[in-house]
Amino acid sequence: MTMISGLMLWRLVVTCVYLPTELIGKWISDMINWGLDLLFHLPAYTVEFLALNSKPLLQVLILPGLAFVLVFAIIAVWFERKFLARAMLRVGPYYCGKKSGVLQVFADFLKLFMKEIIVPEGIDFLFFAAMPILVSTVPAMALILIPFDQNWVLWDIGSLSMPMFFAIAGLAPLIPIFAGWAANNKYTFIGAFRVAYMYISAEIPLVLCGAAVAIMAGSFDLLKIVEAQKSMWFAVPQFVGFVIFFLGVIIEAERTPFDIPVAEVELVLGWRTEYSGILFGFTMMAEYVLFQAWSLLFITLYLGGFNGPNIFGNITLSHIFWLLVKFVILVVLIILIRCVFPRLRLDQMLKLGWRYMTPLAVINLALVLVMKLGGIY
Amino acid sequence: MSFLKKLFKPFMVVAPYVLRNGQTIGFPTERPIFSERFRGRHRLYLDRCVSCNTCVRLCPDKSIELVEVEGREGKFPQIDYQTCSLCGYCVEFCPKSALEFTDLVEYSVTDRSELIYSPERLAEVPDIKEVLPMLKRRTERYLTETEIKSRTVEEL
Amino acid sequence: MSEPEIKPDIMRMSWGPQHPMSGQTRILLDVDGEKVHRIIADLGFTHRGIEKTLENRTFFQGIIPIERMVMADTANIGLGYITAIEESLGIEVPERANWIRSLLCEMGRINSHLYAFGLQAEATGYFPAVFLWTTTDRTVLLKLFEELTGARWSYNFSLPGGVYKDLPEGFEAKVIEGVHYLRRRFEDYWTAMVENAVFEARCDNVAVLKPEDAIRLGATGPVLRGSGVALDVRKDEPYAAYADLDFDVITEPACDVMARTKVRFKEIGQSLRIMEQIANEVPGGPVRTRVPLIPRSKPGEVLSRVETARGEMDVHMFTDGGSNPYRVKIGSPTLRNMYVFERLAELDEVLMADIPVVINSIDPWYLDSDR
Amino acid sequence: MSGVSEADLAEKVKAAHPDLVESSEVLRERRVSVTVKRDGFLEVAKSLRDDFGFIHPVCGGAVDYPKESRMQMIYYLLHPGLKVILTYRVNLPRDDLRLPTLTQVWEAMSFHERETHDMFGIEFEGHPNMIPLLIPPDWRGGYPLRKDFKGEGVE
Repeated sequence: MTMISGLMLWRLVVTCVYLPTELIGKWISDMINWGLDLLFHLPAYTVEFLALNSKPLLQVLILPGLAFVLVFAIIAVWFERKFLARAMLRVGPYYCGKKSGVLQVFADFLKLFMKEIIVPEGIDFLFFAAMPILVSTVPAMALILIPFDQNWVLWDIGSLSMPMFFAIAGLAPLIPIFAGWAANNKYTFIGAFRVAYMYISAEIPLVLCGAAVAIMAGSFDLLKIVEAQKSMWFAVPQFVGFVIFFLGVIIEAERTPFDIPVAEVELVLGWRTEYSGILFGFTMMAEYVLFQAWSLLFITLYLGGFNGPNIFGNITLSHIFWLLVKFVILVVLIILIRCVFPRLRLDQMLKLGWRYMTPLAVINLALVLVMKLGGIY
Repeated sequence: MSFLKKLFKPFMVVAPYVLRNGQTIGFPTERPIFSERFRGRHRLYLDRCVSCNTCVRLCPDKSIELVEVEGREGKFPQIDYQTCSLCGYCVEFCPKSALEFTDLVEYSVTDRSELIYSPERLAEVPDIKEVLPMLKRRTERYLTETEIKSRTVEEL
Repeated sequence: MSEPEIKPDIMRMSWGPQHPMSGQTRILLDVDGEKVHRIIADLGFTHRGIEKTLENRTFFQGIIPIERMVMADTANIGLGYITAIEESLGIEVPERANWIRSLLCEMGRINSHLYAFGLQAEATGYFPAVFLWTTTDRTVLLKLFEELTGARWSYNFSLPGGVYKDLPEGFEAKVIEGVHYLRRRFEDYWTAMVENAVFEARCDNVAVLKPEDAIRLGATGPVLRGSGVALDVRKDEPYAAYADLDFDVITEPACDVMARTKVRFKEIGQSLRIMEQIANEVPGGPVRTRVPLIPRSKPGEVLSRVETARGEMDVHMFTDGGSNPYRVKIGSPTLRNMYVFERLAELDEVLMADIPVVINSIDPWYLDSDR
Repeated sequence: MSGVSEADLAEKVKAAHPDLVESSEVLRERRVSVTVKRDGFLEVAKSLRDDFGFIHPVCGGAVDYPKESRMQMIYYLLHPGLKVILTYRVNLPRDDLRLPTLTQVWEAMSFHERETHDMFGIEFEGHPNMIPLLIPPDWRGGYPLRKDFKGEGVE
């Protein structure tokens, strides 16, 4: 103990004993008053709160927000297992949930929840555990930019919406790289570098095609892009861009012809090898969130977003309906591709990315410029 | 353009497979019909066996042993299913054909010593309903034009 | 295992026994980035000392351990030992038994090749369609095995002196129906696998093994025939009923992984042709000659060769007059192919993502190489 | 393949190295057996490969004769053209089991030699990579396939 003089001792006693009691007393009384007041006015508060911002609350919780992401992840996992099972001439999850296996996904999540999280030695646990949570939430942020209807955009930042989407979705690949590095294991290390190779070669063609669509629509705002496609979807004039973006979606979502970072055959599970328990559950969910974000962008850019005949009377409802229909068809098609094609090698995928997709994206951009200046479209 | 053909042709061939229903059997509730030569668990006829020791000498895995049975004189084979590989020598070359195969395969146990079947246990074979209580149907597999179908033969 | 030393700035990856791709063995890869410099196969995880057990088993009892060496096609493996016993003891085999043995061998070959396709599809990236088609289509063959022999996998149906029992009545019609069904199925396999752009990209000119290298390194079976060398024991030294069955030996000039897959495809076509011939023209007559259950042998030695699905298996049996063989030397096809696999890293540039595809083009069965 | 070619093949091998080759006879159709003394082992092997065309190595193994206190090492070679298997043997006294390695002649024999070294204890001089093949690395026991093996390595 270092030497303390008498005066400091006295001052210490005063600060430690007298002041807190006086402060704490005032603080507790305020708490009590606030609680009583709230309790008394609670019904009025909630009603007023709900009335004021019911729509954003609905958006955040239900449609482009939390429920949409979770429900899609759950249904997609179940659907993919049943769908692939049929391609493999078998039945798929059968016993949970009366022969349809619907509860299988909940059973899996519960099992993962119960499982012990095995942490390898000599790693920084906080960094290691943060990655799976980040990898499943960051792509979900990109969803809020997708327009579901004229005024149904959660984060309406006008002409900044497409670049912001690319920024957030571009951030998503960084996290597996950190996760691979954090797990201190040879397989994850190589898996992490494969993620890096793959995403760089896939991002550039995507951004170029996005720019081409923006030029044709006249603005970077996703809402205006969708309105520009009222008469004709952009997939028709920009077919080259359409094909490249479709391949881009499969690459970004790490679906089968390109799920090279998580190649179970060689790398055990790529960057996800060292995760177990609920952390592994998050990485499993992350795969579907990224897939959802990119395919929704693909629909807004090329397949005319929420345009569609007004069949429900209420225009918003039918717009949302059309967007979800296109989304389901696209998801089924991409899952079907998983039944048919094996996995490409990394160098073949890079060759595809750099030698074919990037030049074609530039050509597509040139074509669009020619169309735009020539006034054809 | 052959590259594009190689992309779309497998797609068109494999994609319709998704519309078929599965060709697997739901095990505990369904059970296939086995052929009559099927090699399942043995059945011992105590009165036929003359304890001539042929099966003990012939068994490649040395899993048969002659054991006393109270109430009868002479020794009778006791089969240890931990090492028996169901090769069928004891059934084929028994001079009195006292051993034969049944079509019971579900004899997994939790405690290994239960796998050593005494002659009495070999003599009586439990009915399939006791072994598999959840069994509902016996199915038979047959080939159609493009897939293997299963047809319910016997509703239990 | 004292492993060979590692060169600087090269990472040694170990695809141990607990790796989704490696089966029951450990493969050490010296990897620089994605390029593989050196492959070291560390076998012996499933060594059960079969050659030692055979020395204290009688001739009849020895068939069971040998048939467990390769579970995929037990008929071919068991036949190697049985023909050796028959030759050394001078046992005559009736004509009909020979034909039934050939039928079993060919059904085992198709079963084993189907198993190889399943693993090959799984190795090129989880390719659910073909991987589980093979499992479903194998039930046709397993049903035929079960009807003929009573067991689905490890049926020891042939014995010194012939075969257990005769064909059940109506069996030939079932065989022909199975052959037609499998032929239709293989059109789908061909388009789904060989004519699949991504599968072709993964398999074309990968791990090329030139014919003179294949012979020099002692490759065998589809690996050798995939490099254009027509060596097939069924044609060179006909055993069972292969002398009077007409089929042709398949070779592919391309020498790469795709060629080996095509060789297996066409060999299945030939096996189906053989099965049809046997089902139509199997001669009548007895099925087994009386043989003492524990025969005594004459001093001497016999070397018998058999063409299994993975290659040529040689059984060299020395007998000293006792009821047990004195020494049985088994030349296993997988051990020879595993050496070729080790040298492939130097013969042709192999990437790390190719290793699973190359291993499965060689179709190893580690219980066979470890004996 | 007419039987004649095997007989004259055996004769030619005997004629080529009269002093080194102890015996070379035809066991059966397509089976030629050549037994060689230890010192001429490598030289005859090279000539078998180069001028007699046995370029396809099949496998290699040993047989233990404790009563005659000798061990016989056998290499199996296939002639791709004549489709004849030649068993190339050498007898070794049981107390001094040394043999020049044949990986210089047929590279594929390296696995078989490693296995024979594990099982019988024959020393192959000059083998590039002599580490145990089938035996676990921490094996302390004797050589399993020898006739006088009593299971020492197994606790």
